[in-house]
Amino acid sequence: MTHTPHGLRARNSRAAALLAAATVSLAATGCSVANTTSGDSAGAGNTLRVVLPQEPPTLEPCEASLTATGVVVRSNITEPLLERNPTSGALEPKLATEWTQTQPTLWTFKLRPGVKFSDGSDFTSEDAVAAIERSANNTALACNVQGYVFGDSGKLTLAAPDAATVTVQTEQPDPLLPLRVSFVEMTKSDISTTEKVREPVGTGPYKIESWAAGQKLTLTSWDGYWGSKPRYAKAEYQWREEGTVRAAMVVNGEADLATNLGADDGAGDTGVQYPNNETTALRFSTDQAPLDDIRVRQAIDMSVDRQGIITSLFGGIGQPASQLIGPGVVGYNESLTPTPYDLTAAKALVDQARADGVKVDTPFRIIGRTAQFPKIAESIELIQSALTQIGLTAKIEMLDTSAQIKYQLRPFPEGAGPVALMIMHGNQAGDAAFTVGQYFATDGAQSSSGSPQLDQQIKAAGALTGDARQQAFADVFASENQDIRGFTFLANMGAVLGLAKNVSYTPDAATGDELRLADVKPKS
Amino acid sequence: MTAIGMEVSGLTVELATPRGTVRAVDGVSFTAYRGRTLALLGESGCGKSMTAQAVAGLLEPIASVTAGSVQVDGEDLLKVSRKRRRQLAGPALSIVFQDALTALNPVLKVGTQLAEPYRIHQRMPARQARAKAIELMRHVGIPEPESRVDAYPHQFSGGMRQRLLIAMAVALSPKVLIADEPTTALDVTVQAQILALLARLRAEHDMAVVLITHDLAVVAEEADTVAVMYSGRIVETGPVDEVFEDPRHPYTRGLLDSVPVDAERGSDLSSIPGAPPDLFSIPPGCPYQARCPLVRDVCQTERPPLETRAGRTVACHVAEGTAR
Amino acid sequence: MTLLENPPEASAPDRPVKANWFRLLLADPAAFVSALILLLVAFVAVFGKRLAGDSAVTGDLSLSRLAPFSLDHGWQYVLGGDLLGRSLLGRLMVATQTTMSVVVPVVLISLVIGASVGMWAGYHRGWRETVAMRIADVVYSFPSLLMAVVVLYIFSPSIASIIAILAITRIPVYLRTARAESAELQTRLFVDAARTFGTPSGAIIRRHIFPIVLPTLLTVATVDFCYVMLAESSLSFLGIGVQPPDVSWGLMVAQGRDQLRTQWWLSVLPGLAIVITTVSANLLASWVRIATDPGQRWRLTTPRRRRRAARPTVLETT
Amino acid sequence: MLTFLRRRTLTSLPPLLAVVLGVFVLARLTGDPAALYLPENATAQAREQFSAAHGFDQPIWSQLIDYLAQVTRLDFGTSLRTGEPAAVMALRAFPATLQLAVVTMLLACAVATAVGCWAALRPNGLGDRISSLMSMTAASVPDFWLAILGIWVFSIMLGVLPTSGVDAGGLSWVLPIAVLMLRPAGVLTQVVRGAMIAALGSPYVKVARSKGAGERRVVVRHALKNAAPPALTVAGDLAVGLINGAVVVESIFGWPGIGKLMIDSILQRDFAVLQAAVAITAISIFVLNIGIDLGYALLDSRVRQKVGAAA
Repeated sequence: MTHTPHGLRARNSRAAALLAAATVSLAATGCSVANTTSGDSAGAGNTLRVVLPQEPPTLEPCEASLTATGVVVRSNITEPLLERNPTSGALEPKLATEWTQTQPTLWTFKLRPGVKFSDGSDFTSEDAVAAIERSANNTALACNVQGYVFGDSGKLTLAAPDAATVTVQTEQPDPLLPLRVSFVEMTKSDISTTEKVREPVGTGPYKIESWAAGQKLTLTSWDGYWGSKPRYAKAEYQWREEGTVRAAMVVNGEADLATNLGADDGAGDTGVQYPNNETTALRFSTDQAPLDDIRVRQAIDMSVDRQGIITSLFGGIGQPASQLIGPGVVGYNESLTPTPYDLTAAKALVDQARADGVKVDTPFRIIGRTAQFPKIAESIELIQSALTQIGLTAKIEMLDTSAQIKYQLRPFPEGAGPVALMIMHGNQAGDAAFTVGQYFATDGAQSSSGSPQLDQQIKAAGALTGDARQQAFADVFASENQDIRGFTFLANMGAVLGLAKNVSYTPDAATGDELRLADVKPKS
Repeated sequence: MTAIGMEVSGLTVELATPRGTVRAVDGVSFTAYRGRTLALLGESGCGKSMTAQAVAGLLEPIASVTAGSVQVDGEDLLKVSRKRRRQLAGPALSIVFQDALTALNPVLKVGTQLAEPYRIHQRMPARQARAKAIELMRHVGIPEPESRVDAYPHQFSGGMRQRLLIAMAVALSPKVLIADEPTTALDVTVQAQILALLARLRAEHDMAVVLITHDLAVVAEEADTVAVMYSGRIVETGPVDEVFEDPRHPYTRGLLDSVPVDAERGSDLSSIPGAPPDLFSIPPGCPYQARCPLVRDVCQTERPPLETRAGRTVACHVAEGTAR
Repeated sequence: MTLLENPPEASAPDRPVKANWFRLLLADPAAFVSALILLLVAFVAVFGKRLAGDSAVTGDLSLSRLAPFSLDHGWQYVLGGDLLGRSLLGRLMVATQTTMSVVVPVVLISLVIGASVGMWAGYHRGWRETVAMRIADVVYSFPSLLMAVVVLYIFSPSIASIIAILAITRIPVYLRTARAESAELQTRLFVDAARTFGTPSGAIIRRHIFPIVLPTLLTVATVDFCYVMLAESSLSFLGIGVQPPDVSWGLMVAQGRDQLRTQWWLSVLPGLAIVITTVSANLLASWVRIATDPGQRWRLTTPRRRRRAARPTVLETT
Repeated sequence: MLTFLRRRTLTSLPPLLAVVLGVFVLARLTGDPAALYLPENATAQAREQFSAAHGFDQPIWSQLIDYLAQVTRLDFGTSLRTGEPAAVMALRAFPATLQLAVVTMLLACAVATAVGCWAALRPNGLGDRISSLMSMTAASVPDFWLAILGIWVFSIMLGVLPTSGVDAGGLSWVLPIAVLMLRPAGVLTQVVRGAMIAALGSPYVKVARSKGAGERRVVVRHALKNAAPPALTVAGDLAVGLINGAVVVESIFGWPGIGKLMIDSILQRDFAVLQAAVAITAISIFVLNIGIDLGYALLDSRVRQKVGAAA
């Protein structure tokens, strides 16, 4: 395979291109381009070219918890007061230098001095208050961050005692408040509170230079950024749906960095594997036969060949999962191990249930979201085929996001029947509270199982801090596996990042949600 | 006055069909004189149209000339190069087809089509060729040619279309004009006009006309010489008066007998009992034997040659001395 | 106008017709091979599931992505294994059935409905024609793939709904063809004659118009055959085609596209199946067109050498 | 002529309206987008709020009336996904697809005419057989498959073409057009071939030959013009079908066109954008159909007469 990176920069207008394409001189043009490009990628000079799976629908900072938006906005265009280190899990200062719980329900944030927005105005506590107000309390705007992080936090009362201080009053004592605030990107106080803003002004190292919708988004670094100047003067984002195409762009020298590749996308030696936040699992509706019997659910759990799926389908990327979060998230239970693959035992369990009068022959559906992760259809197919062998009847149904999400969120469709839903959960926040409340609590928005005892456990754990919190959530995961088995965990997923030879970057668990351009450096 | 226009000799055309090769035209010879009309007469399927197409070089790929020659002006049309053949198409020999509606290109103006011979052969500029086209239209009797030169074929009546087709054929004053059933598709009155036009043009351009028809009346009125074809062969030929007055071949006689005395123009040749032989199973000997009232043993074994005896040219074993 | 005023072969009706057809087929090697391929496809479509056996259904992950053209793992794996370690040959055979059970009904349904409505509309003209054509316009002016996507999101993608939506989007093709021909035919003398005898319009359409329109419709159907297979494949690309555990050629091509560079056989072989089948159908169709047309039939029998020598011209004259 | 255009436009209006209405209703049957646009743990109340804000809680017919009232003011609504006006998004994407489609169809027609004519000169000859086989194969290759293969071969192995995108000048056009034109070129070649065989066999071609016309003149002046109408019909249908191909090609090559916009809008239940995109597509298809009718008239005087008669 030859690598012929060429800096195919656009000079011709579209009309000229049209002409060129339609004429015979085409071949000649092709040769000259191929020949004039040298090994040194012309674009690299001072521009970082990133290719994403999809175009950001908007760059509205309060939507930054949406992957497609956040990956561009977060820490590039706008910045939060503090941010979580995806590796250690610790919160680190960003636009706030320190934060303290001055009272059980009152948090005080000290702002970094000398920070400016890219339009030259100063960043003050007034801006911070407006931004938090907009993301946390403004339900009319229906920001994704509002629902994702502040949905259960109650109303916040904000104040700016002086230009460098912000206080946040919560209704209940909230140990997670700093973590929640780390999701709020800082915007100017005059930002609209009634409409979303497609192109925000932020304090980040880059500002938006141009956005040719559908084609390309260009960010440029600006003088006056409070931190150290990023190594690339410009960043160009493009988007391609097919992983193979994204990989090809890096291999071919048309992009420096490609996110969300699969093992089979052909990144070759430009591919860098990394674990992402996501965990995949089958979630059972536990109220209908045959899934209402825990032995059946356990049997299903045993008939999933996790290692086989990871090796054969995921190309060796990912780890067999024992719980809904990965290591590194507060509450991860080290002692849980993935259920071993054992069809004989599974069949025995099913037979046992059948003997006890459980209607194990009742068909149920395995529902998956098309292209949610690479090889999802094949994975489900493999599981379904194993279930047939242990005497269960499962039908596969692949749905698009909009249709699948109806089964994922309460209230579930009426008359849905027994369903095993393939889910993929990513805990961006780094704390199990954002997982268990959603999925394990009987009233969780995405829960179809649970028990009163488990609810108790979850509630108690949420109020704790430190090691006790870690232990309590770890126990929650153990109890779920032991007593409920509302899930069959598949894998802690991983992904591949395509990285050009002359670029240096170390992906971490948050890379898919937040790609910090400042961390990307040219290789010397 | 009676210079030879075209001399066809031993023309043989074979067809490759699903069931083998058949001879559709078998050793046909005739001579067309300038200023005269030669009629090729026969039932449909007898090979007369095929003969015309072979002579004009317009055979379909299924058919091919396997023997014979077509001499026009000292050149054998069957031997010359394709390029030369094209150069001769028009000035030396041209053809008028039966169905003028399909023979005129529906999407081109008639003026364009009429001008084409001049454009091709004389490389005449468009304007000049157009003037020639108008002149041609007037020549063949189309009223108001200036305004109709830009019309399309479907805007003309059947008779006018046939005139246009003839005009196109005589544009370059060919030495030989083949008219393949030129009036079959027309009303009787229009037929007469077209035949009159042909006769006039023949005289004006001193053309040898080969008229292909199945219409005895047309032959009687228009032709000087007739060649009667049966099953791919000429069975009798001679001046029209002689042949029609005193047919020597039983087939010719059968044809003439089948026409009521007061027959109208256009009556068909269909009242001889029986049908022509299947081309695949032409019996040895005389092809007419199955329908011939005078059939003898020799007819079943020996093919009668086309021979001239006593001033009459007939292909029949029994014809000799059967004068009426 | 027929230049061979009596086509020689037409005058011998006593020859056995069937033998003649078979000879005509033999005379065109390409068509003959095509016919054999289509027979094989039909055979596999009917018996494939049984022949393929277990290896097409239950995978063996240790044989995942097995390379083709080796008999080490039995004949089933001669074309390699898929991601789940199932025999690709077996999968192709099973897929033949699904593919055909989508494509054939789609073509038949749209053919029957489109042709009936089209002939009816063309025969009666007037408002019936206008209404039918405007409805066809509506269906036709919305890109069929997008229509299929919208509809399949409403009714979840099952084989039945895929057949239904693809059939609907293809109806206008037949409707337009049938209408045009029938509108032309209804002015002809023999239809007039039938009408004056008081033959009901349904019978006229059936007896006089249908047989004449049929060859054209069949030609359109062959082309459509290919179109439907590709449309189904495009739907699979978008994730709303045939759903696992069912499998079609289109789905296999779509699912295998990621492996094009590493395990090419996963998508190339089913792709070849589509190409070979449609090319065969087209070749056979063009043979049928020639063989049923007396003016062209000679092409199949004239020796090749002669044909090349012949002047490039003129053929059908009707 | 003007009368013809006016009448044609009038008769085209009801189908156009039906398309827009059909899409409106069908799209809404695919479900309420609230769940897609709100965070996963949004409350039922938040969802109701969202539905009410965008009118999804109303019965379809009342939504439809509101929408039509809006459209008469040339307001096609706002995208749920991007917050931009739907019409702006559709109009921005449309030219990219139009350019792609026009170039593709022109090239496909050129290739089909050349190959089809050439093949028709010697029907069933070796050249005809090869070109038939190739055109049939071309028409039956899945486009997405070819696109990925093309990227692999021409971009990665040979390194002569960019993988995707629009900013490499003329070279960006090569792969998308090659992939997109394969099917139309294949189908059209077959149609041109068939029509040319028929035309070359007709008596007027014999007449032309009898006038001494050379091969070139016979093919170009006499046969081709007669063979054009059926090819034109099929070309029109294929042009409509290009939108299907555009969905796939635009997705793979990152071409910012309307096919991708439509499919994304369906996936995201971004109804306003879908409707705007469908409306502009449907209008362009009707314009195309009228253009084809005019093309007939241009080619064939018999049709021209009818068109003229309508005036």
